[in-house]
Amino acid sequence: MSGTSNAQKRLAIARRAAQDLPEGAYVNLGIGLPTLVADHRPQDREIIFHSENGLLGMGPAPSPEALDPELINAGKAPVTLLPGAAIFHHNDAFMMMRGGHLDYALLGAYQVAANGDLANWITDSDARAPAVGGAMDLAVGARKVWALMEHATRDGQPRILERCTYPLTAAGVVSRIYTDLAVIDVQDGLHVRELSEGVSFDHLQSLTGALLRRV
Amino acid sequence: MSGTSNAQKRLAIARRAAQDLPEGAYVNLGIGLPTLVADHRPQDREIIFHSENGLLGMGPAPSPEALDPELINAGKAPVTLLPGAAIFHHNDAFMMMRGGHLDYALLGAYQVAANGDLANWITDSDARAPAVGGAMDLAVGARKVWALMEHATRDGQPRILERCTYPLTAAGVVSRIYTDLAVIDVQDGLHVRELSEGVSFDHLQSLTGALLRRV
Amino acid sequence: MIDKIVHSAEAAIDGVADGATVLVSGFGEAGTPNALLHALLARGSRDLTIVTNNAGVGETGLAALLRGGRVRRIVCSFPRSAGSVAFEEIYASGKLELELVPQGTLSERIRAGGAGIGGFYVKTGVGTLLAEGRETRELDGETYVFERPIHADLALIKAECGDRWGNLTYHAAARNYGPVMAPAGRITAVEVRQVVPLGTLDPEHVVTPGIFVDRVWERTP
Amino acid sequence: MIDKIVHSAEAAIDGVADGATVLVSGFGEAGTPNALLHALLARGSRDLTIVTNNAGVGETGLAALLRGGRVRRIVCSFPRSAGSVAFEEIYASGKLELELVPQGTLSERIRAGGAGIGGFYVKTGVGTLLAEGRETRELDGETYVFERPIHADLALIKAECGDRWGNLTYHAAARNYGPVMAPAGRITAVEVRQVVPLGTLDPEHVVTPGIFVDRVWERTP
Repeated sequence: MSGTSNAQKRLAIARRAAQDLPEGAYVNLGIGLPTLVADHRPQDREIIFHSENGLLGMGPAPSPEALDPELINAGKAPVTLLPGAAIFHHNDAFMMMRGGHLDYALLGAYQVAANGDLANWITDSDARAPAVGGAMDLAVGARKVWALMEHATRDGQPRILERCTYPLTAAGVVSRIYTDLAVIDVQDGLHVRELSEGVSFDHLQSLTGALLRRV
Repeated sequence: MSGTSNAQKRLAIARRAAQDLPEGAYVNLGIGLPTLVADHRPQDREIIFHSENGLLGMGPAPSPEALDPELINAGKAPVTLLPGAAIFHHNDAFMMMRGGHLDYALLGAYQVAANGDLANWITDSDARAPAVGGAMDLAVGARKVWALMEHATRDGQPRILERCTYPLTAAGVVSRIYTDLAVIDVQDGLHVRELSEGVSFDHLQSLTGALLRRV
Repeated sequence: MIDKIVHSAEAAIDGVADGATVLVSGFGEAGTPNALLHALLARGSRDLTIVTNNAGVGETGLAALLRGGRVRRIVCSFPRSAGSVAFEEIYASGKLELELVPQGTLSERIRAGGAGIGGFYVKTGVGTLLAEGRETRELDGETYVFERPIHADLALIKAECGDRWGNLTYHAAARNYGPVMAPAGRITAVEVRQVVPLGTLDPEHVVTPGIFVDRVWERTP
Repeated sequence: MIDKIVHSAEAAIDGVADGATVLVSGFGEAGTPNALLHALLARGSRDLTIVTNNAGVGETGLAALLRGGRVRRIVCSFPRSAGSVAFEEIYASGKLELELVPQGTLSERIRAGGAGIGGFYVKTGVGTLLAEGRETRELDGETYVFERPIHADLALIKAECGDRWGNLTYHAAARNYGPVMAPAGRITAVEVRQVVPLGTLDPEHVVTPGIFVDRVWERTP
């Protein structure tokens, strides 16, 4: 699988998830894949993007001349502010999460389980220093958590499982999964809401480590 | 005792306490008698007055034309702001107290005990609805609590006692008492720091319900 | 298009049920959303729990709601103050339940409600009547009392300027509880002096970000 | 006259003892007080506990302090990030103790330190490695984990403007931890882009009131 096609896959996932965000939603985009969603905001809707470092109402990436090194998102990439934006301190940013004020957290994931368990902060094979950031706060605090991920590992192993094998970020929080192959609702099991073009249900099941149901 | 002389007494207490506030002190003035301290700020020192409703750097009462009904102190009286003032919300105002950031709370008192116990929110003879406000937060939070009070009740009963008979606001918090008759340090008992003009130690002791010591 | 602007006080409080818990901003008469309180009275809401600093002055706002017999319970720090005649009479008649809370603890409990804090420990009130029978705990050699968050169905707030995303600024000491209560209401309704176009408020100067606000109504003078 | 302005980075951090706990503001490279961190390095301070969001980038600021072997322990939410080479190498060598804390919990623990909160309960981390063996409690049918405040000897902060009373404003996302950490340091030292005369900052727009600030230093470019 080429690097390009991998980037295209990720872009397609972001674009697909962006379409399901409703008008007026307050949305946090996790670092990595979900960040791409900001560039695919549906033009017919106002959606307010939140950043854990104290921003609401983030716009697209700045032009080079408008770049402000102190105006960055959670991934430390430069951003802009839309009219109506607000700046606040870190504690208020996390109060928005923990207090249940965010409608959606779109998070990358290593693994998601059929019961909604999320593993996205550490693997079992990484000897390096750990980092957790805001992953746990978001997973627990947002009203809805969507996982955006590639359906399988690069060597074809499932990442959607009966039980996560990596340490959890939070238990039972994911309500929907967007992958390059499908959109899957997580509620009392896995319900396939949509298959990507050219993907069969049986093929999807073969790359999934838990029982899938048709909607 | 006439109303006027009572008002004069209270003014004298406020003026005396004001003289002991050091340069740079952050000071909360409780409602009632302590409020008068604001008008007697020593001219050679900058002292920053805090109000529980979200102000730091209060100045004197406004001229009639400068009056803003939404710029008031804890006693709901109109105030002004000095250059360098700051406005913040209620929770930050109380974080300043509870977090130990205020140098002084100058509080009115019904009773103070020789061990520093403070009673200033409710008496034992008041059938009306109670009110506590910020009294307990201030008493517990400020680094130093000074009680400003008339030395005895109107019928000559002591208000400085071995033990408070009224319900406590906080235990063991008062470090100094300013009355119309004396200035008394509270630390392992009561130590008379200063007698008002014309007041003898024996007279003071006769109006005090706990043992006084000479410094 | 997101539009949190509503065009009447009635619309601002629409949907509040009898028995609701209602946060009311204000300290003294600064920052008190009297027009929204009057709308609550006009709506006929009853059996309310009101969480607020003072219990009303004169016969308007909260005092009118109390007089109307609409309040079952009040959670308050300084209910009796200059002009609180309505409260005092109704309290004396035994028709009103009062939970008296130290002011900083009241504010912190409201904040905890909006911030997803399950409970917290403070020293305020330890050894007093207000902590009698309450759960305490020794932490680093000092005694603390356990406090729980306050959640509300509705928060009523007065602010200075608001935009259609719900961003708010305040004026002077009218700020007080507004920014603390806005996050703690399931519905947060605000009466503002002025609705301003989106983008008018400097992002650096927004005090309450719109995420905490549901409805903004420009008070008719 | 109150004057919190100091004229060198050395003066800003004067008095910090070896073994101190130091809060360091910043998220990524926005709001990171690198000049003050370099002063700490120059001073020779060692055996430090650093509480901060990221563990330094490249070889400047916190990374330089880490390279210098001055840090015994780091309390951090996202230590490993792009460019955190110094941290990763020193951590791998076993010479650095790491306490990993979810970001919102880190921020809330620092706030609790400055706000006189003895401890609090959050849901974040429940059922994960980071809550293993920790005290938990059921509240309203949900499981919470008990968290303690963080107090510090020194808070190092970067801000935009400051005056001689210590009032501060910030710029954009460089605000982050500054207003949270300022109240939690026994000494709070700030590097600002610009010192402004008292009265320049609008009281409505002050973000960190001067009561939380001890020393203000205008960074030399």
